[in-house]
Amino acid sequence: MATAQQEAQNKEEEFEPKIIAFLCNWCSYAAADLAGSSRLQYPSNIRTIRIPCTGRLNPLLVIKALDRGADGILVSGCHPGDCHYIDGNYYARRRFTMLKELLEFSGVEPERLNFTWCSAAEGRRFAKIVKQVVDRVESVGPWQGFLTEPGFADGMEVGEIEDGEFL
Amino acid sequence: MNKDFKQTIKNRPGGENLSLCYSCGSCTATCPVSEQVEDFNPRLIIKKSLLGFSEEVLSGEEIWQCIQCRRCVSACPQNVRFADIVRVLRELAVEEGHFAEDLEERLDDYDKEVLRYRLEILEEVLAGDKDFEDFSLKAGGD
Amino acid sequence: MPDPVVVVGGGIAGIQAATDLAEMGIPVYLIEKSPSLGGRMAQLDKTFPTNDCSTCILAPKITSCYNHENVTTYTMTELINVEGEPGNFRVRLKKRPRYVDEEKCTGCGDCLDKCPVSISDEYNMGMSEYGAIHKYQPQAVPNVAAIDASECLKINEDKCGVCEKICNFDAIEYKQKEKKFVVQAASIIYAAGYEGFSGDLVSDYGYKKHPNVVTSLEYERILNAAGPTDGHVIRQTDGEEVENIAFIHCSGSRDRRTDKNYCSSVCCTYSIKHALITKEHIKDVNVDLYYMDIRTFGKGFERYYNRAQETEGVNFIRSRVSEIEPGSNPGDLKLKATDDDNGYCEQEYDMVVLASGLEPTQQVTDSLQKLKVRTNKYGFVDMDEFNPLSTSRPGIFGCGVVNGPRDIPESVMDASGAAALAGQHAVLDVKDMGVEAAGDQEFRVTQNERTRVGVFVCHCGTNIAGVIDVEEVKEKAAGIPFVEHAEDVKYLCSSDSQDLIGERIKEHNLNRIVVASCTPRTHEPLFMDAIAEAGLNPYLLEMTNIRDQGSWVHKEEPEKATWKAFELIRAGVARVKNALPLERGEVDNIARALVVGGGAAGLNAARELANLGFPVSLVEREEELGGHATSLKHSLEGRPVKPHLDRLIAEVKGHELIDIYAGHEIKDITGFVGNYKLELIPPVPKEVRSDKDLVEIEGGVVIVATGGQEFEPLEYSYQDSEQVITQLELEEELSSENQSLVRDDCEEIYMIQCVGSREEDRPYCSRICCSQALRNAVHIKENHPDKDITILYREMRSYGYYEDLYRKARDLGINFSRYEVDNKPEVSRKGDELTLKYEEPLSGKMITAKPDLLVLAAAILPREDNLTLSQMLKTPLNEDQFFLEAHVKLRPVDSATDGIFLAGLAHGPKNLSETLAQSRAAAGRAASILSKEYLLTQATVAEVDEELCIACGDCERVCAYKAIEVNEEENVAEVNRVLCKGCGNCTGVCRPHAVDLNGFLNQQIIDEIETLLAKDDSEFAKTGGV
Amino acid sequence: MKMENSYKDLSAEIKEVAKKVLAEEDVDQLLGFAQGEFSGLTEPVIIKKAEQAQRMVFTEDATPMLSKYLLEYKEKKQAVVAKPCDTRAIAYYLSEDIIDRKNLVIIGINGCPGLKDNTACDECDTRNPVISDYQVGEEISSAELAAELKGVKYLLEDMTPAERKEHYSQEFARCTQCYACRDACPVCYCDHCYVESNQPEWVEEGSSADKDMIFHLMRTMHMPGRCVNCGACEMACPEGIDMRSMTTHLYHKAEELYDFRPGISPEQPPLLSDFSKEDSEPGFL
Repeated sequence: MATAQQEAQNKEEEFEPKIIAFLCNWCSYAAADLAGSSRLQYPSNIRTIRIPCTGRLNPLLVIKALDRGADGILVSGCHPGDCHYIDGNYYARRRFTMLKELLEFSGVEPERLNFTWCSAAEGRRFAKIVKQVVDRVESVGPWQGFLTEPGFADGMEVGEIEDGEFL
Repeated sequence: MNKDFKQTIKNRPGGENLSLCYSCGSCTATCPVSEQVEDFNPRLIIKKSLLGFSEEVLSGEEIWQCIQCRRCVSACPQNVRFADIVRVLRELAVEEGHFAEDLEERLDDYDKEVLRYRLEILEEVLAGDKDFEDFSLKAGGD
Repeated sequence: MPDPVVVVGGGIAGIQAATDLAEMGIPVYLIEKSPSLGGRMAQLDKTFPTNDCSTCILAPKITSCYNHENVTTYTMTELINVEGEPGNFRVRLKKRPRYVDEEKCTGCGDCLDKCPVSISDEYNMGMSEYGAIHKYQPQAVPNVAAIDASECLKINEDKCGVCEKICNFDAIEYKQKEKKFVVQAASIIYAAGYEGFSGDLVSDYGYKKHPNVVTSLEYERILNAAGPTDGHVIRQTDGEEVENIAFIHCSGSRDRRTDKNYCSSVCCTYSIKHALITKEHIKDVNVDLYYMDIRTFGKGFERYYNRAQETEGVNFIRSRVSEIEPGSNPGDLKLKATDDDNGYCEQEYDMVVLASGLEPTQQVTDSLQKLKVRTNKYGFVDMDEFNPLSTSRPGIFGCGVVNGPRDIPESVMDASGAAALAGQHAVLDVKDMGVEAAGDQEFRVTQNERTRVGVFVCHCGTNIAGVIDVEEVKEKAAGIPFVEHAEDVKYLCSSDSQDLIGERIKEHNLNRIVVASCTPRTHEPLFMDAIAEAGLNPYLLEMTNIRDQGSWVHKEEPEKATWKAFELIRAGVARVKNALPLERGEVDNIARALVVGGGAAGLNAARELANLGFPVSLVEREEELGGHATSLKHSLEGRPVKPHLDRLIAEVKGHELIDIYAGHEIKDITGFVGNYKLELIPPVPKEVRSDKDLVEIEGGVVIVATGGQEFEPLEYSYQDSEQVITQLELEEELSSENQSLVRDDCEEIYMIQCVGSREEDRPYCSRICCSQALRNAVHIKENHPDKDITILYREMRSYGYYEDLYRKARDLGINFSRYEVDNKPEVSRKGDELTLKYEEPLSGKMITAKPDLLVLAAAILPREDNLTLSQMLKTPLNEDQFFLEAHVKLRPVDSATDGIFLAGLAHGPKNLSETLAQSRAAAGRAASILSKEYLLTQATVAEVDEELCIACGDCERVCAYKAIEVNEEENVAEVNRVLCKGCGNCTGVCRPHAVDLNGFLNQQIIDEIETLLAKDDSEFAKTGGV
Repeated sequence: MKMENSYKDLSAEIKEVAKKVLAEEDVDQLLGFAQGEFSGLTEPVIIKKAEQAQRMVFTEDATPMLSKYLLEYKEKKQAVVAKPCDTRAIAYYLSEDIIDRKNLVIIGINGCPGLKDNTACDECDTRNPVISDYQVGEEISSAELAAELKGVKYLLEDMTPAERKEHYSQEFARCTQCYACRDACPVCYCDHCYVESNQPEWVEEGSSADKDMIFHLMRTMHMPGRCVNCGACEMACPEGIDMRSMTTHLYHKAEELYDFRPGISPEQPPLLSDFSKEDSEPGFL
């Protein structure tokens, strides 16, 4: 029991990143299952959300996940050309590229935004990817939000408004 | 160009399968002579015969270089039997007087050369550096 | 209910045949000799020419076939014999003991790693090992273990028995005996597949002697990420990554010495695939292909070949390899070959792959003979080219490689075609066939109820409970908002647990269910049925995967795994609380086929459908039926075409279920699967024609069989000389009485191949020209031995049995010379004297001839009006303007648009026999739709909120299925529920978020995200773990 | 000193063309700018009679995007005085087929001199109309344009991500989610905006700076392949927040990665409902 408490305490200190993984039903989710049936071990930090196709994933959902405090994101679909729905992942690729550009531009560390492909036969690759993603996220530490000091405007802005020309 | 050349060969015992050749090159690839003598190319000899270049084939030296080991015969996926075709070509060469005086002695030299090569192999084998497997000489024919 | 059909063989061909029949509403017994379905295709890594992942495309097909209500699968079962006659066969079967109870085993795999014995892994071609008790493959369907009796200690020496001790389902039955049983069947489809063979017997390739010489099937496993080397291309001898690799084509094929003179048809293209994928795996690897003729004759294969050659830097060497010897370094291999210029050459490699050919197993050939089915000299089914897929025994049909060398799409075509034929014996009563209408079952109305979630957590024996503290998870789950009832169960998948779920639903009046167990990919249908049984809408279920993606992958972190399981359940509750009761819509389906085109393809498709009992409307633009086939003298096997064509036309004309609209042009096509409408222009002269003359016909499906056309050559003096004709013209010539062109004074005949094909502006192979030229040449030579015939070709593509025709032609003394595309023969004409000059590449000789007749193998072109037709049908063409199939491998006769099927030259070049086979396939596929009284839409389809939609058209642009379109009048996007596949691509792109995807609503996903990231874990984190 | 047309010349030309259009084309109305009678400011006006055209002007304060006003009266046949950026917005409408070309008479401004205080104008890469029926002013040659753009950096381009994060933390602290940026944007024209939706609630209530940031990030993700970089959003912001930097960044990325510039032709399919199999995968695993 003591050890249990010990563990529990350590748990508070050490950083356990929370990673939201959006996996397409046909390839990447299947790969995750294969990793399981092959008993490959990977960190327990990912929380999978099953979607029919990466094309389903509206970029706003990723922003939402970060807003709610996800330390990292993983989006994985069928390899380009393998999409169960013909070409959904090609569209997704553009959306995510734009999303990644925007978020990184505004200061989100690239390590938190992980997009990749994984086929139903690549259980090993899936396990590898999860490890890799967890490492990447750990390397940049806990996610503190999009802003350095979220909260209400403090006094100093008032001055700015005064000498702004828009009044 | 001699259109009937192909047929002439096919009419002789041993030449029957000439036209079955689809030029895969197995004969040349397995031929110990080709391995040593650069211009000796059974695939090419057959092709030329099929095209009807009788003059060139019969007057040439190549047809006399074959040592009749018959590896080509066992290697051929279409049972063309080059070794036998060569014999037919030799007959025709003689009949058509392509057997020049000096050819005999040149062939002698050539045979000696082949003999030397064979002894060489034998020595290597006896010396234990290699065994026959490495030369994988095997009887051909079917 | 129609009579059942037995399908022998659970490979891709058997699976396709079974699925098509089942979809027609016919009960199917699917017989597979190995422990799981999938056959050869399941062993492949990728598939040509798209390099699709084989498992990815096959697995869903296997599962849906195995789960189909009309399919009964018998694994480890073989066919002993067959008595009776078509319509009433008695099929005797033998089921080998599996020593594992298929009902009880859940595939948990506990036993697998405990088995002390290790035997070579058949699935991995013996390159790895598994226990005496094992699963044939990781993703085995059925997902059940099997014991190899010959190796099992318990069975042989009554020792061990550890698997029995470990199994929590007491599924192990060492005492199991072989079962013999009989099933009644209307007809039988034989799809037993093939073995790969290497030419090792005859060519000195040292397979088995040199460990680094592998066969192509072994290489598939080596390339595969789930294979023995995890997809690393390394040598067995030293585990070194390969830097220099050779592929040997025709290893055993096209070889008289193996008694397999035929061409295996697939090796060229799969070797190119291997080359390309090897290049993907290893940067700057050197890849050499040794070949005799490159036979990339299939649809899209030539482009694949060009890509390998031109952009991927694969080296092609035109030579057979005579032998493989040990190389200078241990493990290396020395190849002896011939190169074009210098004759003998030798080259060393790290690894050599033998492109082994396709042959029927002796076992298959024997059992065919036992079935009194005539086999040909190669042991394949002996098939009448005018009646493909039928065997010599009525009521028994062959599909896949048992019919001869074939690739996957051809096998799939065979399968659907065989289904169309087999179905005709099953006496369908068209109306009561097919899936019964949806919504028969009334579900409880839950809309206005308070949300009451029931959570069921599965132990899966120790699979989950061994790592995750299931009781704790259950307790915590009970505390989650909205949760009315939480319970943990040892095995949720067992049938009594299903009942238990039902009872609890009634007891607690639950209206949402969360099942925390294994993967929804395999078990969702099971639990959906379970709650539907209890009167709850099956879409009010959420599954959370705490085994495959929980306990199995976090063995070392039980506490975290437990916590994760709880979080997933909590998120599942959040997600399911907003789930809507969904229903599959019903759409009326017009039980009539519309066949466009009255050539061989259209006629045959119409006949088969009518014979199945479906009314058909056949549209032909010409007054006469028959199409191109009318100008063919003889088939490629040399048999007259006319009698067979006449019989076909007579049958169609005489069939009471077929209406013929000859001389009718298509004006417009509207509608979608289930109800297409064709507007026809009757053969009324323009001036007198009025709109009321227009004919309108309706049907549930459309079969496109509009044929192709022959290329009109511009080169080789075709335009300005009588003596230069095309192969098709030659055929007409030969069929006409006065054969003016092949008169006696016509002594020298030349034929030039690839005229207009395989060129820059037409980079595809016309497929039939080589065999056609051979056939015509042989025909002439046999009747006029004196004539001197020469065929100038680039690659001789006499695939399959046509290789025998090639050999025969050579035997008859027909001359063959190659030419290079960048150095074409030159033809000039003085008066009526033709002069032909060409360079023979091997000898480098310039050869001049004065042919009396020059026959050109003109390319097969797509019809010019393909584009207009495709626009009317809203289904795309490929880059060569032939109709594009929905999937090159697994849906070769379906167009990209539901309910539209393709047959014959409209789909791509193919010969008469292949056309007949494909049109039967089209009929089979069409029947699987026509047999349904209603078409069921998917439940999880997109839905548009008209308030929000701004009609920007993004959804319409991204939808691959034309399932959502902007209604110009209403200015909103509208979803066609029949066509929607539920991919959600529209939902992903929609700017105002007006489109949402049922089952995956934005709100649901957001709730899931928010709950997964909720922070209130304080009390739970302190405890837990095991 | 830029070498484009003077406001004076342009105003004069516009008057003339406007009269011509109102006289010759059967348009219901013409959208342009005029000197406000009382305010004296440059205001958007709807002109229906040729004689009214006399009041028309084009000044450095002609900030509003008349292209957006077009959507208000879709069903009417309208003429519009269009800055080059307006013409791009219009081309974009046409690519999405939300307005009928037959209902439009576009008076495009060549060599646009730009607007006062609009930083977007300093980066402007489209100084002549991409689509028009009438044109005023001298075209500015691509050479001149190139010369002007030489070395011009776009907004916040030079900052590091970390600096931007700091910067945005300051900026968005001032945001009041008044949606002026959205309302001013010519390519934002949904009837119901996602921010006002509460089922699902994309942007949660509460006006803390990070929620404001979410609003802007999400808004920006509606923009790739649409934003024509006109700067209207920034100009409209009562708090002077430079949120344009986000859309502008994607504007340039789309060009760099996909060679895509929004609204350069009515035919081009929108960026995100199109793809190429060869699209790059920057930073994918």
